[in-house]
Amino acid sequence: MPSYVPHTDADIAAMLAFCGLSSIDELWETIPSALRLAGGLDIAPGLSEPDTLARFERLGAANRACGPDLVCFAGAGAYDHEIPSAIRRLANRTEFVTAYTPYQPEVAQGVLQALFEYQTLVARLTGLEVANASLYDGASACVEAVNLAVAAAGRSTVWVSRGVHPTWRETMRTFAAGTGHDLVDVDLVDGTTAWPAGGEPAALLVQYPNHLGCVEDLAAARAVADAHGAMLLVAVDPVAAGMLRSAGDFGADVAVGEGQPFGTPLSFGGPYLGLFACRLEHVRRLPGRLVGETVDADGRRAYVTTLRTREQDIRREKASSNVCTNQTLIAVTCAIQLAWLGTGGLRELARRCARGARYARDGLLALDGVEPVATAPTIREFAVRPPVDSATVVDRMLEEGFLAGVPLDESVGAGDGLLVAVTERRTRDEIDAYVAAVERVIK
Amino acid sequence: MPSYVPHTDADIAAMLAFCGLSSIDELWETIPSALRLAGGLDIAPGLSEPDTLARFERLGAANRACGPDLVCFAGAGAYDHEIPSAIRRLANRTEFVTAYTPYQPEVAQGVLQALFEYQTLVARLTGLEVANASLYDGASACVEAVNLAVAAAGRSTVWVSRGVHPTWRETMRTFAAGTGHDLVDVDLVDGTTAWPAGGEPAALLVQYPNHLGCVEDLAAARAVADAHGAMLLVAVDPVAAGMLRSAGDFGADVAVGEGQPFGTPLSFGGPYLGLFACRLEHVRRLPGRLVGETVDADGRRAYVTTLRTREQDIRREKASSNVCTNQTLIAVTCAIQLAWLGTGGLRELARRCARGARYARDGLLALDGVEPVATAPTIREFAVRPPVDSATVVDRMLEEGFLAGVPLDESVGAGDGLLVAVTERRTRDEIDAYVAAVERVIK
Amino acid sequence: MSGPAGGRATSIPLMGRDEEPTVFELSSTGRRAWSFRTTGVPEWPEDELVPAGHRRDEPVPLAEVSERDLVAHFTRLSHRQYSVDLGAYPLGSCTMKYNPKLCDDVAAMAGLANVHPAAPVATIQGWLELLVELGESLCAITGMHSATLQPPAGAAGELTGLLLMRAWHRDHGEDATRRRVIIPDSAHGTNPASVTLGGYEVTTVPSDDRGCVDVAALRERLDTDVAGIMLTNPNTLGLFEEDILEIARSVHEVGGLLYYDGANLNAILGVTRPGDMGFDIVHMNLHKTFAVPHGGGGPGAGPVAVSERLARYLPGPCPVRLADGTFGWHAPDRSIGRVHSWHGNALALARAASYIVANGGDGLQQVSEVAVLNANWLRHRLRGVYDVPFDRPNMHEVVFSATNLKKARGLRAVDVAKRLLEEGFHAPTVYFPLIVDEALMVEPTETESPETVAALADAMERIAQDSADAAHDAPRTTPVGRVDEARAARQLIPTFDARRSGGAD
Amino acid sequence: MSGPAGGRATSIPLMGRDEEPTVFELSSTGRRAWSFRTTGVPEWPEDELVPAGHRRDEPVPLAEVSERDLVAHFTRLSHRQYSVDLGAYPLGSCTMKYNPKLCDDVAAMAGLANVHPAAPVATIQGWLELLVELGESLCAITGMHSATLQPPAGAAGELTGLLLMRAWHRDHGEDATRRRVIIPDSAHGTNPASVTLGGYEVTTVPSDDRGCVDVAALRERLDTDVAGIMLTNPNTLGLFEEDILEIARSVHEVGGLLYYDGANLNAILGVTRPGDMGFDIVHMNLHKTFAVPHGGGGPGAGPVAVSERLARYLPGPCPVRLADGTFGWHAPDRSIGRVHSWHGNALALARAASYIVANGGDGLQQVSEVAVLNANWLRHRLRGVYDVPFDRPNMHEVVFSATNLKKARGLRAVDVAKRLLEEGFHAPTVYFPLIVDEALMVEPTETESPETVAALADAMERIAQDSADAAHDAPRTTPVGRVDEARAARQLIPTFDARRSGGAD
Ligand SMILES: Cc1ncc(COP(=O)(O)O)c(C=O)c1O
Ligand SMILES: Cc1ncc(COP(=O)(O)O)c(C=O)c1O
Repeated sequence: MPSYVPHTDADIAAMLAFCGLSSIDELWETIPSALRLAGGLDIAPGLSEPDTLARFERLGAANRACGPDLVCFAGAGAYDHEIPSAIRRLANRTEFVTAYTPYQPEVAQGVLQALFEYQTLVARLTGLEVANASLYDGASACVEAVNLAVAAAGRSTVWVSRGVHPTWRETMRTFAAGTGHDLVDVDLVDGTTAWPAGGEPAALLVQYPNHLGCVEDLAAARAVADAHGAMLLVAVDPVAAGMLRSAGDFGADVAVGEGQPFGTPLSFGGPYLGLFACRLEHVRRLPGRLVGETVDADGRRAYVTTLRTREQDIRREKASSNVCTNQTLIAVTCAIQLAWLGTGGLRELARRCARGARYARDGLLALDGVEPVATAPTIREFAVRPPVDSATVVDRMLEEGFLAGVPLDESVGAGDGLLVAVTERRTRDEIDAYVAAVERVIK
Repeated sequence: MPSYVPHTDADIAAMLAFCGLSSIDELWETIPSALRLAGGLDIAPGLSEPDTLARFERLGAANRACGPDLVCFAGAGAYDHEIPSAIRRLANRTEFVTAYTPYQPEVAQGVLQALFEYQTLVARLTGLEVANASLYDGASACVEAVNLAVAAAGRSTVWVSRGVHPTWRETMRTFAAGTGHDLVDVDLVDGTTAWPAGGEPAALLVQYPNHLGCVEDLAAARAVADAHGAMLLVAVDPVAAGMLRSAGDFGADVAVGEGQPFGTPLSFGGPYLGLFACRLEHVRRLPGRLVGETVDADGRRAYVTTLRTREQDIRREKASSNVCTNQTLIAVTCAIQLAWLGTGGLRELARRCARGARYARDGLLALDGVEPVATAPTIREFAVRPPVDSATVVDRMLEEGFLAGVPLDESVGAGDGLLVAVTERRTRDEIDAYVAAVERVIK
Repeated sequence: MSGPAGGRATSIPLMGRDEEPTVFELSSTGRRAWSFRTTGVPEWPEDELVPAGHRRDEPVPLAEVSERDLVAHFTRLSHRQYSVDLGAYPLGSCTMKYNPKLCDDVAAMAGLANVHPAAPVATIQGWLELLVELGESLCAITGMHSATLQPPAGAAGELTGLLLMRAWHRDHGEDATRRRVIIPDSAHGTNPASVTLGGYEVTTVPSDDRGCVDVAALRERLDTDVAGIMLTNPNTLGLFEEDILEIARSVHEVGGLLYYDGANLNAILGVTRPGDMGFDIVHMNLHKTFAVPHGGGGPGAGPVAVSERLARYLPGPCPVRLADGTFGWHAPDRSIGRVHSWHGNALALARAASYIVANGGDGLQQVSEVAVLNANWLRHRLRGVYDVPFDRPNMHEVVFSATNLKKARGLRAVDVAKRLLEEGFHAPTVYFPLIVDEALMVEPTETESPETVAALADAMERIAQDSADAAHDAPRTTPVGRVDEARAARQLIPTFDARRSGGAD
Repeated sequence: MSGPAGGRATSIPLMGRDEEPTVFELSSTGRRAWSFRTTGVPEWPEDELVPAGHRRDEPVPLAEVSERDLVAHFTRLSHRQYSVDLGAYPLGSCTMKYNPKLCDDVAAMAGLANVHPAAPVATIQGWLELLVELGESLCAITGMHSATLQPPAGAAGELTGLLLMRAWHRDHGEDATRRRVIIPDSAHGTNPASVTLGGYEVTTVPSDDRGCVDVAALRERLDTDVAGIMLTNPNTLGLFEEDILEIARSVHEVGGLLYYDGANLNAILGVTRPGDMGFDIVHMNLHKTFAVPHGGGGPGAGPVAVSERLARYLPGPCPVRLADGTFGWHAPDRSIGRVHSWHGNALALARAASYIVANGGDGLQQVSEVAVLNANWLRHRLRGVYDVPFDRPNMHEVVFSATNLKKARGLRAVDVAKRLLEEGFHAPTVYFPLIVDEALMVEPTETESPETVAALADAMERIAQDSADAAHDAPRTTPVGRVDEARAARQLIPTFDARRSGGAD
């Protein structure tokens, strides 16, 4: 086995002697003997590095990863986008990877400035004034948005569109067991949210485009929110944002989202990145870390985590959130990828996804028996209802070499359906082959 | 296509204007118009990065790379050793990869110190006092060793054992067409060099262990050299060196070798690493760069390329060699890997290779009709004579999933044979399967 | 034993002490780095792709840079960043150990990285096996029954644990009556914050003069309205709670549950187990003990392991080993529900799994032995130089105090920290735990050699003899000098755009 | 156009200006980083594995460090190293351009990297195709007939070219009579060194007052004992040899061959071709023009392309396209023989191949256009500040001289170089070409933005106004201050062991 402990036996003996001890066992004198584990851990002895790598290679081979042999048309919040060589290499720089939270800004300007740039990019993407330095994922960003809204409004009911990603809604519900917030599901009608008339919500949460891929009418949502004096919380798809008017533009108070599409592989679902932006007036309720610009003793520009009094290590039980370790490295990756895309590239990315999705959708809907789940306009993801149930379609499509999509969750309330995402990586040939394969498997 | 040129049209226009030019074409005014290439290069337009990567992935897939599907028993100067994760990552650090030759030592201490450590490690490995900062490969190291010896001795005949790697010998012969050196082939007898009695060689060049894997008697070679007042040049296998008395210990004047085994993949033969070490008395004839320790203006330890007056940029036609760009990054990689192996690891590596080779050799020689090519002791590589010709064996073994070895080159003068190398990566199961497969294919 | 500069980051200014411009300042209209593959997908006019009222007029203004400038910018930023790979990082409570590079390779394996989280079970057998085995190893290490790997960080694990507590009490008809959760005054800030989010009230229990939970004071606070207690053991002073069995008994007696904050697990691998101490719920920070690199503040992973009686409440779906030897998902019957969009920080989990496999049971035990030895050595070495508020056998970290220096010469913990930066070390954690004045919480970890630990001690000793004036100007050799934190909060500039508009607030 | 700090390495001292110990000083007996796979191969006593007289008694004393210390050491060393990815590197003649990261991925592909060089042809079809296409592209770029990819660097290419020249003359019965090779006085040092190794004598031809070959002087030196001439074009002054057709005619007239040193090829991609100029033999530095990173001094690659009549002399084996569409090896009938252990620096060749494919013919032409534009802009910008010995339209680089500053204030080229290091730029090439006093040879390359080139010019202008005293102390912000080169040579310490023994010589 490899040893990551540098100490030789001689080192250990010398250090023990310095401490006045004669054996390692004496280090444990404050541990009641009843608690001393006899015989060590019930875990196999260590493996050499090559043996360890071989074992995980074997585990990897026991998966069917997306790639030429399993072409990915699945999305639902986890997308198969291109990751350029430059981004991977920069984001893997060991100074970023093995740094800690920037508690000492004088030696952490690298991470701090990257986060400052990340915050700026997310703010621009969402059309809002301030963004935090990351949350765990899309789900946690929704949870925190609701917490912020409830705290700001002093009311605890939040209307949540069924068009919000099902696992995000489930996660919100899990955490609502602690906060006691009252989350009210709001149904979709033909693909977009049909807000109720009465009630006193603190906020409305809507996804844009929503889980069915449909573009929600944010102007209408804002109007409903205004009618109730409620806040508008929008979960945005940051890729579609390249062509859509921003959440901020429609008057959203908070925008959240999943940042995985920018530089992070599918990763079996994590680590991903919770995007969180809001209007400046809410900054003192912002969850998580915030980086601000300042100066050093000589007046040079410098960055530091700021408004720390919101945070748990200072505010403790009164903190705006309990988040401590967040997803910094994924945020840095996102910043690098967004800078790589730049103004023109993001738009081009969105267009390419949208064109691919349109082409695939037209192809699928031309098949006998395939119906749209909703007729509202979609951008880069869409749901169709095949004549056989969609889980079966997905299973059969595996043999055809495709990850065909994600079957719709019941909780969306749209019936059975297959959610299909098309990214800029999908070629016309792949889409044609995909449609042809779907035709075969639904026969 | 991607553009690695940052300039926008506006940038170009502004810069042209500053230069008083109105078009790019005017930049070429000093080029006779007869020489201006009309219609651009006859090379296809650029591809996007993903398209480019896909194209090279396809080329890679058109090879059968060594790995689980083609288990490597080939060596002959190119070995399939383990490359630890840490080494790959360190050697790929962009500061090392994208640096130039350390012309400005104040901002090149990283590369300079790494080379200083490399020189020290190579000197220790060979048992000599000084090593240069790298040559191109094993072949070029041999060429330079001969050049050094001839210059030092003032005689131009060099005895070259046929146990020296055939392509190295061919390369020496190619360059001898320029220098006019007289290279005399010396035959092997039962696997080791049989030095002639007469003649006036400037030097003897012998490989240790030699191309057949046999351990040459260096004491005898030194005695022969002494009898002629000649220098002893030894091409060492740096892995076997982990168990063998060093070339320096036997009185070699120069040791050369191929450094690929330390951290460099098979790479289809390059970039590899020419090791070159010699006795201090020859340092002013040393080819290539040499790093030395010195101090900076404040007396702090610092490193710099030194004895530069040997080099071509200063000495021009009188330089000890024409080498300029060398293999620095591979030398740095070698240093990192040697430090990773360390004192104990190198010995363990050598042992493991030797054990595997012994086990494989015993297995092969137990097969009907397989004979040893020579009976002299071998360490980590050996040659056997199969009952069918060895090129056929290699071809048939491909279907069995093995790169069986390298057929002996005629110029070795040992007849047909299969040269087999076993590294520390080969498991007992692989060796057993290999031997069983050989048994099948020679039937 | 003191070697030359062991473990110190001796890296230095390549260049002048200049500012690095933001990517926005490097931007120039029309430049680009991006390129996409050729797909052959037909064109569509944009207005057919986006409904009219939702189409943006202008593209999102991001930045426009060449790949060359992008690479240089972020490479230069990386040179303004301290990291474990540059030197020692003795941040107490954070376990900034060396992360073996082998784990990077595992996280990069295509067979793991390119798997969609919603892919059918037949295509993810390798992942499920990996997760099941990791869960089993974590249970073996903590002495618990089963685990969820979903929580993406320690704090998320805490909140998950509190919701498990809640679910338990609810199923026992006590949701309304059990309102309080007890935490020691030395606790990490996430503990009280999580308690609040779990819907509970915080009751603080003081530490006694040994630095441990004051058991008498605890008993006073225990009643049937207590849902549970959250403890770290060793605690944030680096001390083992010697009365832990007594504490467990008392809490259990009133029907409360015991929560173990596993941030300090690096001290006890193979030595003792929270399960044996009586804990019901345990979270682990895989980014501390199990070598997931911190990434500048994340991602981490905060799995939660529980005793058998709580297993049915775990978040679902859980990866499980099926009777036929394959793997699948299982939703516990009384599950509190998901706590993550998918299955947790999977690639971070894979890193930890490979770290555990490579070290093995024997290697992990050695980890704790040496982590504790290093920290005790340091206490012996620096006692007399710094105050040691609790000068008794410590575990993997040791809390010093600069009160003596403050009294003598006005040298505060923060000054020591900033001077250490100059000396080539990251600073320890300062002013935490809150119950120690001028706290300097040092955790060398097991991956630092004796030479490095000695060099750190030498530096801390030198600094303790410094003049307060010299320290006030520190650090002077870092990419920027002492940073004005107050101004950042006073004149908030959270984005480059706010900067241009002169700062918000 | 001058933006904020474009392209400057603003990275700064993380830590004090300390020395980094050598790995030998970090070493401690018994430590280790290594681990090997479990193979199950039986044990053998060492004395059965090694013949008695050859067995070492003691293992080779290398270094004994933990993986953690190994990683920290080399990571810290990397922070003491300037590189393209940190900032501009305007080293004339070296073409230190940005190397696209995509090429790194290509070089790391398992299908390319894990191929044994002696593997049978059936298993290396991808490699052969890659090499054949690269050779074809290089011929298209240079206007030549066929190429060898074996030479591992430019100098190796030069020597290969000279041996080709030799083989040609030998086959024409003139091996004994053609003794001389002509090179200009501005030539790079490898040219004369290679000429000697090729068995020829160097005849130097002076430059005229335009900075080009003095054609009259050349004619005087031409005779039937001339084997050939070696030229760069643009030459090392960055100037196009306007009389090249005339030169070619004259050399060919006496039966000599023309050798093109391709170090400056970055200036003429898609604009003009050595083959069209009359050259017979061309080497290319793929590590200059085709973005193979320099690796701190190598590896590079120095393919040689030749006109049809010389093709049969190329080193073998050559990768070739066979009639059936597959690929194989071919030995030219009059081959000079191998010049490399295997097939050249293959992975470097793969990088260059991918760079050419990604850029395409159109992209490569743009490379030269902008490389030349940047260099001309710089000449216009700095004329008047520095002497411009040949102030006429230049190609991809421009040679300034500090003679004016030296006269005025004692400021030498080396001072300018060291001051530039402080300013966050790598220094230009200094004191080369030899024919220019106090030469500063600047090659911005096409990958530096206008802002970066402007910032470089600004810095050079500031420096030109500096006091000589300030410059004498430069550089002050670098990992070490000005290095004592003379002492290194005087008191030679080429290894750590020599250091311990107090230095050799
Ligand atoms: C004692 C303690 N508890 C909990 C946490 C929170 O863990 P995380 O940062 O992973 O959310 C930390 C992290 O710093 C800690 O030190
Ligand atoms: C003009 C010129 N010729 C030849 C060479 C030699 O090339 P290499 O360093 O690749 O051997 C160089 C390299 O610096 C050069 O600039």
